[in-house]
Amino acid sequence: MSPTTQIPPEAIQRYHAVIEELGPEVLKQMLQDMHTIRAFEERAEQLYGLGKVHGTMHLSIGQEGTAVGASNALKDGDYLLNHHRGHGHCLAWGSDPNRMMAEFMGKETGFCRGRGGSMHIADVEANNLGANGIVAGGVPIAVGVGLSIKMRQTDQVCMVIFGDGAANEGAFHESLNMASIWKLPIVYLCENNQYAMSMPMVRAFNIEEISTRASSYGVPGVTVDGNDPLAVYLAVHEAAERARRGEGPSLIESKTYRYKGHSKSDRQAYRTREEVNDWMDNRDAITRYSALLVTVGLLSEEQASAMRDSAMGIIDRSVEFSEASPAPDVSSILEGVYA
Amino acid sequence: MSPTTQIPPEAIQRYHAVIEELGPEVLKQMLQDMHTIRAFEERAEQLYGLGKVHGTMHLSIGQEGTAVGASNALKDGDYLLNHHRGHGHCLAWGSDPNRMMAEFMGKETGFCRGRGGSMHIADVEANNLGANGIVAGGVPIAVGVGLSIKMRQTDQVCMVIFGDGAANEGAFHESLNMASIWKLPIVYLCENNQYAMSMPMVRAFNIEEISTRASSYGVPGVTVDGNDPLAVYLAVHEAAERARRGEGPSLIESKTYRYKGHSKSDRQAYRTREEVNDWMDNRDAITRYSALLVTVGLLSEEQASAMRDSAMGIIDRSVEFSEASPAPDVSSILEGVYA
Amino acid sequence: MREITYAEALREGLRQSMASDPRVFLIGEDIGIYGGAFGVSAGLIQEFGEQRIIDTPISEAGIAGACVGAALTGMRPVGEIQFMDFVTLTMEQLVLQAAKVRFMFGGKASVPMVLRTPGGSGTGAAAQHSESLENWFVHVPGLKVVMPSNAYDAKGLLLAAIDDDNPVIFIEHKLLYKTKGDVPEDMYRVPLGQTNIAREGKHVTVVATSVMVSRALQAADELAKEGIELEVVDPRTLKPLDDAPIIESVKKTGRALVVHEAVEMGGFGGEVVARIASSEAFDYLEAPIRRLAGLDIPIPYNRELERATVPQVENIIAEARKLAKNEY
Amino acid sequence: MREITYAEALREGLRQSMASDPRVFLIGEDIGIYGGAFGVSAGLIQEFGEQRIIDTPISEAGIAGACVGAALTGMRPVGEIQFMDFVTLTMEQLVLQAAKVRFMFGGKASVPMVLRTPGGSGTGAAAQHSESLENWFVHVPGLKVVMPSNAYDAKGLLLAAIDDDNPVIFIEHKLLYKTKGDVPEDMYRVPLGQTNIAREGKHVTVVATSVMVSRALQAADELAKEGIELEVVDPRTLKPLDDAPIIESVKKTGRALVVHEAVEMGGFGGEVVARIASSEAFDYLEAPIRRLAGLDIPIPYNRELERATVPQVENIIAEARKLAKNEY
Ligand SMILES: Cc1ncc(C[n+]2csc(CCOP(=O)(O)OP(=O)(O)O)c2C)c(N)n1
Ligand SMILES: Cc1ncc(C[n+]2csc(CCOP(=O)(O)OP(=O)(O)O)c2C)c(N)n1
Ligand SMILES: [Mg+2]
Ligand SMILES: [Mg+2]
Repeated sequence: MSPTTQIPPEAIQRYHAVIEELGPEVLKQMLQDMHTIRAFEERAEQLYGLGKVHGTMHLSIGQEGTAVGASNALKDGDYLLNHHRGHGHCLAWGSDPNRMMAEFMGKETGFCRGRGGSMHIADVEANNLGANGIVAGGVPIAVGVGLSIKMRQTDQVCMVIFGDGAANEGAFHESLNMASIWKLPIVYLCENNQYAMSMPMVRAFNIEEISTRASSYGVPGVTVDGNDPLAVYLAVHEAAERARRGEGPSLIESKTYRYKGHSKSDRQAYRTREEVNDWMDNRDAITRYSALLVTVGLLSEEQASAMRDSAMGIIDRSVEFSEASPAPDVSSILEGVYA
Repeated sequence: MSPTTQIPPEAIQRYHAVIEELGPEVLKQMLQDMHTIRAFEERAEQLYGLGKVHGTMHLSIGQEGTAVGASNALKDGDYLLNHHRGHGHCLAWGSDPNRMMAEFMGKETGFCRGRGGSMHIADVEANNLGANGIVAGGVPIAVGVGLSIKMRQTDQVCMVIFGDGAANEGAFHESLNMASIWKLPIVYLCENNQYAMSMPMVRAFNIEEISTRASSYGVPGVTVDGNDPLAVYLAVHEAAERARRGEGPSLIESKTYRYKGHSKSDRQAYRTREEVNDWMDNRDAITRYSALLVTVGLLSEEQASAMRDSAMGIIDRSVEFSEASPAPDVSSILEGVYA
Repeated sequence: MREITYAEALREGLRQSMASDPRVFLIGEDIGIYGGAFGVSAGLIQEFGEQRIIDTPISEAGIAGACVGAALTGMRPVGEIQFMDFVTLTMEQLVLQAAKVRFMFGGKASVPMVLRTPGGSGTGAAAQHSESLENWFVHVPGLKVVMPSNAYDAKGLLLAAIDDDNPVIFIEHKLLYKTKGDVPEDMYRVPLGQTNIAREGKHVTVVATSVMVSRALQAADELAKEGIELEVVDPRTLKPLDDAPIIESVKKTGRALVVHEAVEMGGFGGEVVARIASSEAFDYLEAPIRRLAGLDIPIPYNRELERATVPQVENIIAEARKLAKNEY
Repeated sequence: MREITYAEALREGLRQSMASDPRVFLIGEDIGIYGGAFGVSAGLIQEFGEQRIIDTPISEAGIAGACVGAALTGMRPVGEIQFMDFVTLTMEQLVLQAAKVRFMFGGKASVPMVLRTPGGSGTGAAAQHSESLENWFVHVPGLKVVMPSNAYDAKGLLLAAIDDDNPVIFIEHKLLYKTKGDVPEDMYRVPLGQTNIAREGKHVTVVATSVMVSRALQAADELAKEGIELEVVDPRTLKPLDDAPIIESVKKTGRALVVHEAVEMGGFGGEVVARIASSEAFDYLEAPIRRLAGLDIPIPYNRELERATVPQVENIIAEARKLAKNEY
């Protein structure tokens, strides 16, 4: 499907207000960021294949719309807690691709000095409190961030991103309940990509929509099209403003899909090629959003495709930066355990 | 309020069917059991005061209706998992008061040879898998019991009883979700006595009724008057039959009230004397149920009050039995750790 | 000097640090109007209000997570887990998050939190309310572990723990809450990582923790009558462990007995024995290094069984005497 | 004899016990069609179906609880926790329920369950996917703890663990899954609680667990060239610990080195050292008892740092040589 995809007029209607609100620069930057995320992930996979990185990685190709829509709905000073499939969230948050790639490649110049790797990238200066290798590991931490915001009386908000699988951990329940009784400024964003590793969401839940769980805590719950960055933006923005007004947390379910395997070694026997293709061909976030911007005349076909190239450029430079960076010195191994 | 309390005719109407179903003997035995539970608890408190038992204890005085209504809704062979405030559940299950009292007094003749005490009374032969000192500790265990029943293809049901406070533990969430997706034969009975130690239910939840949480798992959820043994019976019976039909778990919230402090040492600063008196004077389960049986002519005033005496007798004998029982021999201390 | 109880000393430490630092707050179950299961925070909610004395639902993992998140964002939370047994519900947050975040992030974040919890048996609370799990935490890089054995140390170590920029597991003992000791009124600190020689002696070094320190001191009084002088050593902080004074002591006495309430197998005693056995003190040993600790069974309910499960004064006397008399 | 991998040996053990005992079933995350994160259960769902190979939601406490409840009611569950780090989410069910239920109920119930989980570093999975927490479980009465170091033991110990009427924590190692060994096709057992002398030698006793056994054997090959003979001792079962062969060995060699991957402080090595130091072997010691184990830091992501965090063959060689040459 090409960027000339037809966008139904009512869609354009529906987005009129938000298009006005965000303005051309931001709207275009969002598309650029989606391209950058995809380029980062594709390169990460390639580097892994070349044996230039070890360990594992969780690619978010196909989920770029959620990352970009959500991040743009927040303000400087807000907090982010995310999860193992977090490269996209971090890039959308505005973190330096060079230091991200360097971390992925285990270099001293990486965000975590090469100690954390793909699953633990954090940009603490930017209030990105990090990805997490533990499913739902960041979810109870959000309670503390919310309490801290409340006690410090700032107007910050904490967005915690987790997967569909995480919504079945006990931590999800305890965290949402605590946030609900104390009206904490937290946006719970459940990135439902249909699978938890090999477990289909439909088998792991006896309900249709994860957002219905909001009713257990008396908080708003909505489900949005996670491959539509503007739909995600609107939902997160509303939840964030609600949180800033002191009205408490919200649960947002963002329905999307992961194109690649769960991690490095996944034969994907649990799903069909057709299912994957259907999402790639008919609901790809980048293709659709790009088409929207073209249709509303914010972007020419040429500019649209140029974005892909500049994304590649950004990633090329990040790899050069990383390869030129030193590995951590083994003599520094004991550093950074205690403050 | 005396046993001559007026029972509104519509109530009698409402219960016509169940009164027929259970028949006079069972209906009367239920009242007797409620008296026995209360007598057991009052004596337990007394013995504690006399320094004849150490440790702690959690009294269920005021909650007898739930224990008796629930147990009578199940069949021989069904399983029970309960919690720290469990004396009543165990007696209602039909376990020997002598061996319960002996356990409470730490004697070798107790259900657990004096090793468990008040918080760990179990009657394994009767499929009572025990009280639990950990809030929500038994809730995930129910999943395994349910799976085991399913794999062994019996028509058993597992009833797990826990408090309002337990419904905020992560284990509650994981257990209900697993039971819901596998349609396990489990009755989740939340005995909501309004407080978790000093935490009022209204402050620990941002919802009115705990039973609404059933919707997070796509299972039936109901709230019943926990001081009405017949209402509890009806709800548990329906849930149990549903479970036997292979239709999965249910969540029942039984609203009741604990008259005594949380445990031995509780100044009860978190609630008013008026609140306690209101429940004792106007909603006492024994008084109301006793009045119902008198009103429907199943019991004379005399028989009603005689039950209290025979309950005392049962408990007197259990104390005699326990005091005459030997304490565990210290030389046997290493027994029973490994099978 | 003024005598107050261990619980009062803790309360005074909490009150003083909250009064002097707005970043400090308490969070846990029944710590407000109830005052905490053992009364440690009694009265503090009246003084500091619900915003800083936070009663939680029964959600231990949530409490731990709340501490981690608040600590990461500029606060200094003091969490309470009502009984040490319930830390089993917080291990993911404490061990995989609190302890590792700083290292995983390349040293760019810190988690200045204290988690208070009462351990130990002796109250008839049976197997699920009587555990001593300190060695689990000693095994975790990134955590510090403190176990005060008296009222003075309780206040001083608590204030030092709250000052510390790392996650500190602060383990109190149920049987010590009501014990009294001299406690200064000022905000003094007992630095973390300093072993204390609780009593000097020349025949046997007894390394003891928490409630076992007082039992070891009683044993020392008794044995002194027989002319056997015990040197009682209290690490106070288990991690980091200041082992130099322990090794020095063993070099002096040539005999070592390690005493704790926790189950012997896999316990902290093994660490102490290993530190001694691999140190220069090895050459001074005149007898095998002995451990005296909890039996390898859950804590029984029955009073006599419970007492027989963990070391008592008479057991320490017997063991130390055998060591002193070369009966090993 | 037939050579198969450690993972294949485990799979064969699982298949044979499921085929021969309808009470046995598997429960865990992604163990069905996915075959388990490390492929151990690959193909079993085709053979035994969804009723006996149960894929769960991501609910580790629920998995542990499911095992406890099923074991209490006549089944013999084999649970899998995808990475050992995640046992932090199951400690309440394993430690307060599975381990204690029998004792708390006066010996009237039993919990015949096995919990399989892969521990260890070396795969670049960083701090939250590389832990070695075995000593936590060694410290818990009521549990048994098994750590097979080779394919033969993996199958034999697994079958013995499934036969056992107690909760058994069965700790595999990620780096061993692909290692091969001779494995009989029949349903043989390696009894729990039997230490194995992996190699005889007269100069230094090296007690090693899991992946460290093979590293110790490699070190022994190297040192043999220098005329230093290591006796490599593999406990196989950490709890209950068969310490007699360890003590006998040290009486023979007079020198002991304990090697494990887990963090040294608070680790299993302390237990082994303490058993030796308090035994009759004490009088035969010609050198301090040494431990060689993981650094007191979380496992780093970077490959070189990760490698430097835990003992490697060259480290074992260096330590053993120093011991043999009385350089301690
Ligand atoms: C507590 C815990 N359990 C299991 C795992 C292994 N694991 C890593 S990601 C994953 C699937 C997570 O699914 P989901 O939450 O939907 O996120 P997604 O991977 O789909 O983005 C699993 C099982 C883990 N890291 N932590
Ligand atoms: C995991 C855990 N947390 C805390 C406690 C301490 N505790 C015992 S009972 C209790 C209150 C339980 O409230 P609820 O579940 O409503 O039962 P109730 O006591 O009201 O019958 C608490 C906090 C515990 N035993 N276990
Ligand atoms: Mg998912
Ligand atoms: Mg309650």
